[in-house]
Amino acid sequence: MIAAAARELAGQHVCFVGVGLPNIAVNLAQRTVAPDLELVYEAGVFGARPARLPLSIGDPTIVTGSTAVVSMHELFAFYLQGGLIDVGFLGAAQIDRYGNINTTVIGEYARPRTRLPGSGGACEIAINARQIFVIMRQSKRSFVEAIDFRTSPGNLGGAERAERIRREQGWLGRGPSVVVTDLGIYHFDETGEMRLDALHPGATLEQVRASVGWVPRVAAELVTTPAPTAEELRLIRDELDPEGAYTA
Amino acid sequence: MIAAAARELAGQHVCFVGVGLPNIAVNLAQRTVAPDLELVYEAGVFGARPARLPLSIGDPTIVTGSTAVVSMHELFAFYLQGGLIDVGFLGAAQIDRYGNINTTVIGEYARPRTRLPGSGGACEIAINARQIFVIMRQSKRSFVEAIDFRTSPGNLGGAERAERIRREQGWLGRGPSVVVTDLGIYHFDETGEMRLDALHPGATLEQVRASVGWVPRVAAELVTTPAPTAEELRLIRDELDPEGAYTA
Amino acid sequence: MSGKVTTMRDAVAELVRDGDTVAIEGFTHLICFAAGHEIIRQRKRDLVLARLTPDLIYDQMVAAGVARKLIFSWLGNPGVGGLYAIRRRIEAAELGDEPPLEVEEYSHFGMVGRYTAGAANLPFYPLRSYFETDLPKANPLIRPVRSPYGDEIVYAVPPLKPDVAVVHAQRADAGGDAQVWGLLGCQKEAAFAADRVIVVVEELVDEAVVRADPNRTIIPGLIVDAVVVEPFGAHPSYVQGYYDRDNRFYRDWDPISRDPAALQAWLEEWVYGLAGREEYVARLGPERLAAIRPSGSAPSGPVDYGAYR
Amino acid sequence: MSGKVTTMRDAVAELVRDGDTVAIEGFTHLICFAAGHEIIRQRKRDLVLARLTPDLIYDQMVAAGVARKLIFSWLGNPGVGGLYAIRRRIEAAELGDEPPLEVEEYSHFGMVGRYTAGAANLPFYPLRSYFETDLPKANPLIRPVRSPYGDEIVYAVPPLKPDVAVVHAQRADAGGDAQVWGLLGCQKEAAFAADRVIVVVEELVDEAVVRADPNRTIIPGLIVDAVVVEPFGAHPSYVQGYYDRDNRFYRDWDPISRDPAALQAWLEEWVYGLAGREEYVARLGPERLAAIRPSGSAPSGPVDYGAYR
Repeated sequence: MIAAAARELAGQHVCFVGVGLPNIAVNLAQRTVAPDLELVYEAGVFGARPARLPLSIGDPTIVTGSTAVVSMHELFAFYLQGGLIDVGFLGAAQIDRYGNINTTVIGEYARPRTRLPGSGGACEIAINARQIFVIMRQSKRSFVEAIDFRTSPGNLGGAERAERIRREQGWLGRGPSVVVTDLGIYHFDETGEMRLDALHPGATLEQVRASVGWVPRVAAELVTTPAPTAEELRLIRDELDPEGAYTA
Repeated sequence: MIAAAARELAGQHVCFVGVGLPNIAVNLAQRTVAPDLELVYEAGVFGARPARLPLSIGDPTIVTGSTAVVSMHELFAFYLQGGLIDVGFLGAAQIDRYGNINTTVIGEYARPRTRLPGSGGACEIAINARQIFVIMRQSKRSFVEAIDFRTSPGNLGGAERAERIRREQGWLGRGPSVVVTDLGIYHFDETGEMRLDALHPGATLEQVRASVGWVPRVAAELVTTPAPTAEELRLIRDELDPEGAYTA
Repeated sequence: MSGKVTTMRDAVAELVRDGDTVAIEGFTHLICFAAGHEIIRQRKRDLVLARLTPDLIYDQMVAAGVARKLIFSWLGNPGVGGLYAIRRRIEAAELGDEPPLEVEEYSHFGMVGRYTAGAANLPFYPLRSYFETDLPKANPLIRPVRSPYGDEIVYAVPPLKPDVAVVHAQRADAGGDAQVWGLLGCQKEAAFAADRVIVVVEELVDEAVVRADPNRTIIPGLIVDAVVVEPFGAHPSYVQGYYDRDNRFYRDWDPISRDPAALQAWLEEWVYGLAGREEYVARLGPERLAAIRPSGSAPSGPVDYGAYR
Repeated sequence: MSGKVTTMRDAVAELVRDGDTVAIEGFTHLICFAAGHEIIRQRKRDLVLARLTPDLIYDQMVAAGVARKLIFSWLGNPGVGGLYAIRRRIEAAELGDEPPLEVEEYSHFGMVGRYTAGAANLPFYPLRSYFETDLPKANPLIRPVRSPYGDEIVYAVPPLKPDVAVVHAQRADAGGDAQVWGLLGCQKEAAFAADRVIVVVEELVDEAVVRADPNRTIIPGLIVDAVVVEPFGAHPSYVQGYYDRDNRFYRDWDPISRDPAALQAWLEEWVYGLAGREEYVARLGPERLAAIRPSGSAPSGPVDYGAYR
């Protein structure tokens, strides 16, 4: 899952790094398929070269040796809203078929069953980053027909409306382009809906169907994700996450 | 004139320094009556301690040894608009009896007889600094019944309207409080109009009346400005303006 | 510049009042736990706590009962999990008939914009966020505003002007001129927006040190009411160049936060039971402090401002 | 990061096009006269010149006929007097039947706000200025906007997105990561707002120098198209720590600017007649350069970012 997400970053240039799984995926990508990847941390760092994998996204290791450290105002206003971010990498608690994301509450907002972290920067990342990568584990509880709260807009009710609104409102973002889960890789088709394009080694279509709250579209030419290479595994296990904080 | 303007700064704390005569007056005040005066330069300096008198207001001597150097955005947004400036010190090409100031054009805006520098920061200084000191030479051409262009608002058409608008619009500034000229010192009375309160040594009421474009109000107890002290003159001539750029 | 140096106890006693809106800012970096603990110790009440990321410090403060409301944008223990003391005051099943903790919720840029508008005395701050989300419904203070140039709509957030802002910095002089390197977060904006400002530093330095490098000053003493010298005052958060983030503490917090009794015992041991940060640091012990020492030095190198006489 | 180092001639030839909106920013500090002169030499036409303070450089450029319009907030020779080449293109008596230079006029904060909105991709920037003045009448792009929180009105300015921004800096690496100390003006905002960015530096440094002090970086190479190494490229403006403002030059400009023939002769001698800045510096001569040397050094001192492995 982490290796697959990292590989999707090949060819990308400037990536906004989220807390959690995106953090390790992006750091793996910089060490493998995208050595020129510029890491942007919402904490106010451009061009980070973390010497170790930070647990949080505001670790001192992302500062030392970076290209530029700026205020959060500048980071959000000039880098993100100004349109310099190619890929915003987000996690999610719930996602729907159109890539709309909930990270706010499960249940009603006023009296939630589960209080989640909320937006952080996700809402403005979803709108202003040129494209959005999502990384999350999938289940009937996370891949749902209707999310309980829309924290970050995806393709709204479908591509047609989403594209019209992006155009009318002058959004720079084109919305979600990839979702990587523990079972496979999804891209978005012309209707704006998620489509399973690759299954990870060992995962089955049955598992996928049993962990999606709608009938998922599946690519005509469904492929199998190449297994993590020895080098990817070594980097993850020995260098990036020796204590298993992300991968245990 | 310069010494008189400097003395008016006694008791003030944070002063926004304008180009030209305000620059020398404020630097003199910091060396005499107001040693704790914090000089703020719109170029982005707080707590300047210029080792020499700068010709412009963006000289390297205002940076070295200062307390803080910030972007112009921060200077204008947080220091000025945020309400931290006690005194904004302005020059003027034309002023009316209510302290409204023109530094933009003489004649019509579209085809001016004389093109003046324009606002610079003066317009927002007039609105956001707690009070405004004006320093300028007076003549029938500069002290006029009606200014050709209102660059910086003073007491508008009188104190009543000015106070209402300041209250309604939430201005932090209370408007002009002192005008120092080559002939005397004016303050503003309860109607918002300029009143001559002191004549410089050697200046006469006749000279004043001959160089004001309206019938100027004169204080019942008109006093004579104390002559510049030997120390003030020494500071101006030897230290601040040895080449006579300001005082020739 | 007159001296403003005081103790944390006096600074909090004098400057933090019941009912105040308090912002202890710092984005992972420079979070002043020492000030939060002193506020708990002095049993302040009905505070409105503002922070982008409430982090462990507001979890502790909410658990201690100092807060009536939270203004925030991301509620979690970064890379670890939840802040359970706060969640217990929000989630339906935990609450029963108890009134919930009030929450007022934005995005990160929304919170930064709120402080910025507060600092700049603007009635609103416009940003490109919130379109087509449920956030403006959840928080009616997030409002659309039409551009005066064409029909474009953006969203706005209102100014936030805390009664008190606490800013932790590497160093300041006795007048409160504070300098920071590494992550800057939005402490500058929060401080300029606030009515009162407490600066807490690792080191008190001579004014000449500040004036030797004026571009590093993040806030001037002009807006500072108190300067507190409190080494390790940001632990378990960190101070660039001084000590590392204590990730072990963040991980260890998870089970404590989940268990109300464990949390109260922790507060007894580490907050109520101690006189202040000095005792806290002694209790951490030399091994723990050694573990968060940077692995080496990484000097910036000097630049020359030049003398101009 | 790939190298972007080139010559001023190539940078201007490739990146500045007739009709462009060009911002050579720098508030008294770091005004890149070298770029302005090269634009004159290459006889660019119909440029829209944006700067808070047009200063001598735009007086020279307007005199040379490169500009059709000026966007500004303060038009003068600071501490000396006027910019007469520009005034001759504005004042009625001088113009006769000639069409005037177009002008679009703001206040300083308005100009800063315009760049800020441009950099942040906002449709407008709100500020507390212009109330009860004639500026919104003179420039209808200054417009009122109502706060969505109550009835309060503030003014707004529209975004300014130059086609090209020129930023002079003390140092940058080959990728364009540029560092500045001393006055920052609004170069950062102008650069982020611009479509193309030329960075001009006193010194090219290794990337490691930049990365040793990331808080000093004002713009990242990410937004930079060309890096030009041009020592003394800001003369008669100055570079903090490198050379002083040449006030004599500013004073000497007054009679030249007043006299069209003298001004054209000056342009012949100092711009058209020279291949570039290197020849300009040689012509200034060692005495003149010695006169603008700082009177001493004023080192910042280093700070420690700490290594975290």
